[in-house]
Amino acid sequence: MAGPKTNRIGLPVTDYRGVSSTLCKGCGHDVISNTLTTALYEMGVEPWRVAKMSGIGCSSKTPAYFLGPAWGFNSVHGRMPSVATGALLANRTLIGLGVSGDGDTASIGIGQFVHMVRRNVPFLYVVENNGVYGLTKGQFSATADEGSRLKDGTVNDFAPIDICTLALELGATFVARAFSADRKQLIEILKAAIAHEGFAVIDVMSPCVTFNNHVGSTRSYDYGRNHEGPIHEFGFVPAWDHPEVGGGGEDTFDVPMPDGGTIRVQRVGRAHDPRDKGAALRLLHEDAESPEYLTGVFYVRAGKPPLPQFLKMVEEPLATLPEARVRPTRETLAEINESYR
Amino acid sequence: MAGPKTNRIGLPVTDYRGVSSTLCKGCGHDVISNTLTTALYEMGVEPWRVAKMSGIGCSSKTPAYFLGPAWGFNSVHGRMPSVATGALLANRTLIGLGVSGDGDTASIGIGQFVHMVRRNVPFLYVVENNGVYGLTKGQFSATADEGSRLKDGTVNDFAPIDICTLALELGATFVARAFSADRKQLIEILKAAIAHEGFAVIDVMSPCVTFNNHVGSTRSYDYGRNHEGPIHEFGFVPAWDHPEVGGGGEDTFDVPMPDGGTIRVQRVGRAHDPRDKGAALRLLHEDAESPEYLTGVFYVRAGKPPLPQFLKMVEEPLATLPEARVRPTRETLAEINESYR
Amino acid sequence: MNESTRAAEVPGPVSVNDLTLRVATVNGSGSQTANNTLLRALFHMGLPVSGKNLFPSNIAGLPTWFTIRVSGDGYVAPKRDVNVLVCLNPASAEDDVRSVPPGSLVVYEETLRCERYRDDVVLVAVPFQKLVKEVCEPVALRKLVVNMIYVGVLTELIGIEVAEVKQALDKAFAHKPKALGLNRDAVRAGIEWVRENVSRVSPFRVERMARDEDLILVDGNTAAAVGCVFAGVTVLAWYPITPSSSVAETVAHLGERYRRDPETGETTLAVVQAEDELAAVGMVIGAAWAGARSMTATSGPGISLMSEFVGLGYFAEIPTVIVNVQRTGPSTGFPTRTQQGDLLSAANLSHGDGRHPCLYPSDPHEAYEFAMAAFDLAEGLQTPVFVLSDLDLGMNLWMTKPFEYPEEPICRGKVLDAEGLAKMEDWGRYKDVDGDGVPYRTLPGGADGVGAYFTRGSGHDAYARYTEKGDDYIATMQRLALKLETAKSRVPEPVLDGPGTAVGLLAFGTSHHAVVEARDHLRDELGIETDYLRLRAFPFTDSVREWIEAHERVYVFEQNHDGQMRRMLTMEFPSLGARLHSVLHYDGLPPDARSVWEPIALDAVPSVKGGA
Amino acid sequence: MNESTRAAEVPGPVSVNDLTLRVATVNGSGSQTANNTLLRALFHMGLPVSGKNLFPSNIAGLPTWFTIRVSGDGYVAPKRDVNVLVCLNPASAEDDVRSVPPGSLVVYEETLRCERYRDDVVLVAVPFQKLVKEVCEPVALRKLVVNMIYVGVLTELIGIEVAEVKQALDKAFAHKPKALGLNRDAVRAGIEWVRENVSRVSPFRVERMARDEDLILVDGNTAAAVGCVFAGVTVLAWYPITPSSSVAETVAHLGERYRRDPETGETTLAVVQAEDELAAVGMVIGAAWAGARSMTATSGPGISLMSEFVGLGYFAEIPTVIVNVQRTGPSTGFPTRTQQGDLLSAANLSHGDGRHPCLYPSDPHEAYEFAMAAFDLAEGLQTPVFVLSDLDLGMNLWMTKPFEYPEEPICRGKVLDAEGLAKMEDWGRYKDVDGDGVPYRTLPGGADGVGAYFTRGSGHDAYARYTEKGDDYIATMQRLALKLETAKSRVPEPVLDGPGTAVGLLAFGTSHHAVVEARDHLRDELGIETDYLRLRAFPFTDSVREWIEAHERVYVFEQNHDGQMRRMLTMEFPSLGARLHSVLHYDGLPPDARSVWEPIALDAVPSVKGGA
Ligand SMILES: Cc1ncc(C[n+]2csc(CCOP(=O)(O)OP(=O)(O)O)c2C)c(N)n1
Ligand SMILES: Cc1ncc(C[n+]2csc(CCOP(=O)(O)OP(=O)(O)O)c2C)c(N)n1
Ligand code: SF4
Ligand code: SF4
Ligand SMILES: [Mg+2]
Ligand SMILES: [Mg+2]
Repeated sequence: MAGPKTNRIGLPVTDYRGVSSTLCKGCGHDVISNTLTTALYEMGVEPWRVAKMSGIGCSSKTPAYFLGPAWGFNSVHGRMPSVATGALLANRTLIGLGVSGDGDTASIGIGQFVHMVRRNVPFLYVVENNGVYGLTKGQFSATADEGSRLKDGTVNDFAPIDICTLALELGATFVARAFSADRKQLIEILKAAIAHEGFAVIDVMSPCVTFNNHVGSTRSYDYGRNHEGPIHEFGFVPAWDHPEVGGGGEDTFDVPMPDGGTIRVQRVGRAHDPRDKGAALRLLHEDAESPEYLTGVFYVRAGKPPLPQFLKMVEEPLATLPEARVRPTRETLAEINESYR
Repeated sequence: MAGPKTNRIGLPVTDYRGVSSTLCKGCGHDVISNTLTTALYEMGVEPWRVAKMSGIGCSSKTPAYFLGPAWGFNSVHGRMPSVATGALLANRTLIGLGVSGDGDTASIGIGQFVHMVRRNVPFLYVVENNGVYGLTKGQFSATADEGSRLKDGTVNDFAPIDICTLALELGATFVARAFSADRKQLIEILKAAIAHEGFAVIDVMSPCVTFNNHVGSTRSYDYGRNHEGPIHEFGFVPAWDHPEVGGGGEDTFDVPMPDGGTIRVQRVGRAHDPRDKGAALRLLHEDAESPEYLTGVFYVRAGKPPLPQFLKMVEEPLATLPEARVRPTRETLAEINESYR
Repeated sequence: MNESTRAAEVPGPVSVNDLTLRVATVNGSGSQTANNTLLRALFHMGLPVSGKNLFPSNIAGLPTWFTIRVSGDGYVAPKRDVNVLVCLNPASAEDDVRSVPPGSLVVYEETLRCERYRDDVVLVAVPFQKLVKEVCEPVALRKLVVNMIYVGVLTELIGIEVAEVKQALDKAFAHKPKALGLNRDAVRAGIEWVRENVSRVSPFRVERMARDEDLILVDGNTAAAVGCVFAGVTVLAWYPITPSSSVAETVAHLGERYRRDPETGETTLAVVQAEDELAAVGMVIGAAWAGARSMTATSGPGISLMSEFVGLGYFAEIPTVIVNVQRTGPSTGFPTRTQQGDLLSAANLSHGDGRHPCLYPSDPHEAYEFAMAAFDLAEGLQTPVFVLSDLDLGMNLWMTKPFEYPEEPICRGKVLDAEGLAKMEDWGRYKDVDGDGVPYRTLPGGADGVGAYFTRGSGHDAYARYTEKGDDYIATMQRLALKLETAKSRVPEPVLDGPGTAVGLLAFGTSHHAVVEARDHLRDELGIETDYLRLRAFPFTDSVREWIEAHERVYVFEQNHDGQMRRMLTMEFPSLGARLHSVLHYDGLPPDARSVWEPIALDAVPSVKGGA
Repeated sequence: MNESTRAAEVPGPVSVNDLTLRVATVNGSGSQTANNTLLRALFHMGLPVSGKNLFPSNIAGLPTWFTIRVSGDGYVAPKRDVNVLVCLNPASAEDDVRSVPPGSLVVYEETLRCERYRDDVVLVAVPFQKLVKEVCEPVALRKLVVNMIYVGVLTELIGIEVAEVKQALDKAFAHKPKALGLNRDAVRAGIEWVRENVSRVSPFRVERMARDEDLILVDGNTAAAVGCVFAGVTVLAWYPITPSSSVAETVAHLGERYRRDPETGETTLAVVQAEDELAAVGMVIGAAWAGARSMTATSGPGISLMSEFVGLGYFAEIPTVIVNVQRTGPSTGFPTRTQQGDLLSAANLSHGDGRHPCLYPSDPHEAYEFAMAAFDLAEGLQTPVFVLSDLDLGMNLWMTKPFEYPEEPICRGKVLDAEGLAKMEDWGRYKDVDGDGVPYRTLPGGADGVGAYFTRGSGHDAYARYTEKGDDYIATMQRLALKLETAKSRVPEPVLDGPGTAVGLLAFGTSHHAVVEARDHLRDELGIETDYLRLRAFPFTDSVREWIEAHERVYVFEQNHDGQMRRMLTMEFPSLGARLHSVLHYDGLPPDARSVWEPIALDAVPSVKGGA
């Protein structure tokens, strides 16, 4: 009798699921959790190597809803970046994966976000962006579009913070945007981000069905469907599928990833080349003026050393180094004492 | 016998000075204090209408060193923006002027800075940027250039936060950069900023002679002198000098300011037009790649309503409204009670 | 009795005006309007009622319970035992049904088949889903409207006056005539279904009572918000956090309504939703410095984040009001459960020396009064003041006296205008002129060019000049301590009873309500007489000390694990520490009387026994 | 006696090995090396010395004083009266000169003309500026080198051994031969100038003493840093703040030297300068969660900002070490002055219930030991632990026992690897297996796919599952409280003396040193015998309670206004509150013995009088 279907490291998809969600039915965040499950399963990520981090919010609850056998840390509001930075320093062999909300990232958390980007912490940072604080019942967050409306008619007067532009400006080397309802694209983006080394951010429009899915919202499913503008069509070809250069044919171009995988972009429509930062910035600045909601991988660049490499840390986890490697010798102490005599 | 020389509101320059500085001799910050004294004097700003705000740091001490008869608030580290926002709401007739450091603004304070920009608080925000924490003895701040060196040889590994780019991205309507040793330009920029309505930020390279003025530093006087690249030559013509359009002749163009004054740009060299945001962003992005240190007014735009206007607040200071305007009537309370019966 | 109703041997006769009714639903299902309709109808029958909403920290889909207590004796603390249960949530139905005592009335959606679980209760199986189809055509609305059917069912079963239900509905749907119609129909359907299908009389019923007092039904957050608006708050900055958000939202809402000039559209109340609590408190500190009456509202994690700024407010002497609607901590804790857990943090907030006045309202009327008083207190003392409410007070509906219009004008404290300043000789921002520790301040922007000073959280002398001198520092610290002494004569006095016996009970805030009932129980059932002091503020007044001194044994009843109020009392009255004994309740739910009387009764105190 | 020296009637004979020497200069003038040379030379003469640097909160240009006390009796607390003064700062010269008692020795730059101010002291006018020109050609260096001239002058005047001065110089300039030469010349010039110009013998002199003990001279921040590095810290995140920065900087520095493999260039110590204290503590919490031995160092304002995260650490049970080098608060306060002012804040940090272990080192040796012990304690208890040092301990140089190499291996506490986990039945992250409240944890990333769990600051049960159940919460809170009980057997015991008399003195940290001297004074001069308990940790051990119980009157001496330690003791031992009396010192300077004995002597305690 055949066992359950497994992935390349021999695990069934159930190992990539979590406890059942307590979010509202139809919440965009649940779609993202499911997509993460699929992407992690298909990429054959070892669950027990993953540190799932989050802040506080509906979005921040979701790490409990996928990848059960991983290590989870639902920390405090807006401060996931620092906690994640510390965790990845303690054990650089961990695969850092964070889920945050737009309030958690762009309102209370923007300071830590900025500095995490600067430090190039090796981390996949997913923003589940619904333009509101879901968990506290629907107030505007700092990513809410100017002029968008709450259910009760309240209009947002302030310009939104654009997570992607900001990340690009600050030197992030993987910057993407997606729409939770476009699962197909999101899976490919997630896979590419998983293959990336260093900091990767994906800003995902993730409608809040309870507080921000009405007419007048710019984060509703309808708005997303009507305004999504993919900047390219692409797929991720993982390393073990042995992507050859040009393997996608003449109508594609390839962006190789450090893990051996490849982002393969179709030469149709805009066909944005994600290696071109200038073009990415131009796209984003145009986007800011237009109602179109651009999705895709704006920018990817390999080779920038992530934080542990910057600090020239040993390869092994600091967390479990034996005493001999962390406590200097008796002679060293004698030398130190001597210097104060 | 002639009295002392006075400005257009009849005050001597001594009214624009503060207590004597306790900063190191030669500190760039002192130059800025003096320049502020001059600019405020020449603009005829009423000292007692000014709220001088700051955080903590050598730079943040400086509000005590100019404009003695103004109201000062040296608050806590990195949080000047929130304190200033509150003060300007309490009394919108105050003229908000803040001095902060690069650590105060870009390290601990970047979150509040970002949100202050978004809210368009009517405030002139001067960053005295020396790339280090002066007051705590010279550690790198978040604006230190990648690869720059401390005196002891420590190299900065992280990309700097560019205050101007960030402010522009976030919708600031007055964005400028200066070099404290170039007093002439700084005065003009300060005057224009004072004339601006809404949030204005000036990022001023202000060398720390004690900790960051050595060879290898990118914030030293020498570095500044060798790398300064003004993006235009300009002057500010105040309203009471009745600037006529084209009054500067054919070799200039004018940018009118809401108070009736005018920024007059010479058509020489780069002659950047500060009304062109796209050009400003391009300049800044180019700058990021080049060692040149661009100075001048990158962007100015009038007409965006500052926060009190956004909130449709009464014109008078909330701080001193009489009871009748802030306590609803007995009838109103009865009505409220009735609604809970 | 028809098929829908099964009854076991139901003990005892019909009980009137003493019942606890619980509705078990799913959150996000819109049952709140139905529950409030019930509560309001009962309230308008002159019955003492209290309503407690127990909801999870999520938005929709998890079990929620709404519990109404009707107590002819006037008790408003919850009771552990429920006697009327409405089961609509399949997820919790079995547990819910198993939890009630024998003889209870259990109303349930028939498909839940609750008859499987109990045969010692009165079971009423109602075809809610069927009924709602009949009265509500729009399928999308049925989820909401079904709730009104149980309102109808209960109305008929336990004897709620239909006219009062109608009036409550009219109020709830005043501006939504279509919804009103639908909901009325649903109620009627519930009533009729009972009339047609249930013959048995419910063992628990209600009857109109005559109420002398003029009362309103309101939650504590709304009450505090009204207090703030009538205190003349001019700047509010806040960051959303359960259970405090509705304080700020209501202030903002009232501001739109009553503080915005209908003609010019201009407001005298600036409201900013800040990016976090550090910014929120920074804004109100800045605003207060510039002369606004400013406030913020938050809960536990927010209090922690406000710590640095509150120290600045203390040391630089900036008045502001912080409403802390406490929830179960530490850390994120239980965001939707109640606690009196930030007593120590609030009073001692920030590094270094310093203590902050705190007010402890125990019902909405006091939430209103204390919120208002907090502004005068803060400006009078020139220091941050906390109003410590909690989730139970803040988010539940309470019967309370109507808000009274303030008889005193707003008091801004020692604020000097140009004229006042001219009269002062040798004014110094931080000079103690009156011997009460409170200096005179000027407000930034005075247009006359005088009275400016420099504010800082670092060392400053009486003239607000920078200093690093030890003597200046000592003088400042002593003056600040003197202000706390001064505060004792300005904060609300405790409400006390006794000394009459050797045993005292001390409580505050929402812990009060369980104590009221517990004292009656101790006296009536156990023969234990107790005195009672209800604390209303920190710093503690001399009357608190004297009252404790007059008792051999004082039980401090509070809602936290650490006995924080007992600790605070011990710190302030070190020689009385031995008399103070903690009685604690800290499971996150509002305490019942038993939590109070049981430990006291169990505590074998000889003097009490002798007195019994 | 030549012109340079004027003497009044100098009372008394020459005093040996009992003097307080103060150098008044300008900060940023580079006098620190000179001062340390003096201190080190005196130290190497076997003399008990202490050095206190009093500096302003700015970088250069303001008055600074360095004070060395030499005490043949071994006292290291400062003394109020200075008897040897060096005046180099025009801004403070007059005040400085006027402040010394008659008979003092005053050395000054001749152009300051200090002879104008006093005629009852021994005045030595030195042409420092002239002399420096002669020995130091490079004009730019003169500002620095001039300081070594007073070293020479004092050496000759009070009898410091030249060989020891030379050795101290050699050490200071070991890697700067050119500077060494210049400075040597300057010292020699000072010595020679005295020989040629001053005939009068100084009224205060020093002579070599035999020291039994092997001592080192080091500041507390360095000592704490060494302790952290030998504790095996693996992640340090910090944000600069006076006076704590040098803890982190020294850890980083030692890390570069001793924890980076010279061959591979790889380090086992990750150091991040965070963007603020919120981020710093967040990083160390994250690191500790993932299994690092992590730490941060900060001071007052930083403690306030760490509040929310420390609550998370407490509730989610994450071990980390926070070194708090206290400075004068509240708010920004006096950043360059000392205080024991964060006792309450640290122990009670964060909203909600919860208390945190705190260690109180009183000298560098203990700073080293406690910093090291803090890691084992934190990991042993799985909770954040504070090391409460202060500016006086942290930034001044102290004679102390050399650091002892830890005899015990690093103890990571209850950490399970795959094997350990396999042995545990039914493991739960938050299950109390051993009855001590401390559960077993696994470390993220275990490569075997077992032992993963979900950490959160919201409600969780014994298996780390999300919960909103009251019972789960109560169980957790009680277990956390039990951990604090467990901590009592793991923290350093107090050092105590007595019970012998009815009067006890209780102190901790740097307050200790003044008490040592005060007790001798009370006994020898006033006939008052006192017992003494030096507290070393919170939670307080039973021995503290017993010792207090054995005394009628206990003076708690501490450096803050509010009597925070007395308050903490009162909270923990409510029945003993009446015995505790505050003796306070809080002007920002390290306390002297008089601050202790004077109030006690003035306090007319009958029992004490009787015993005298
Ligand atoms: C310090 C602090 N402040 C406020 C809160 C309350 N709070 C919880 S979640 C949240 C906002 C969440 O918004 P977002 O990050 O956008 O997540 P969403 O719920 O929309 O997915 C807030 C304000 C908190 N938990 N902690
Ligand atoms: C909360 C807090 N953390 C740390 C400090 C210590 N501190 C004072 S000033 C300063 C940095 C100042 O740097 P910057 O803003 O660049 O000003 P500069 O001194 O360079 O002008 C720091 C870290 C503090 N005062 N408060
Ligand atoms: S409230 Fe909004 S964000 Fe939260 S779970 Fe519901 S739909 Fe999702
Ligand atoms: S340390 Fe640097 S920034 Fe501070 S006053 Fe001196 S020169 Fe200026
Ligand atoms: Mg959101
Ligand atoms: Mg700086």
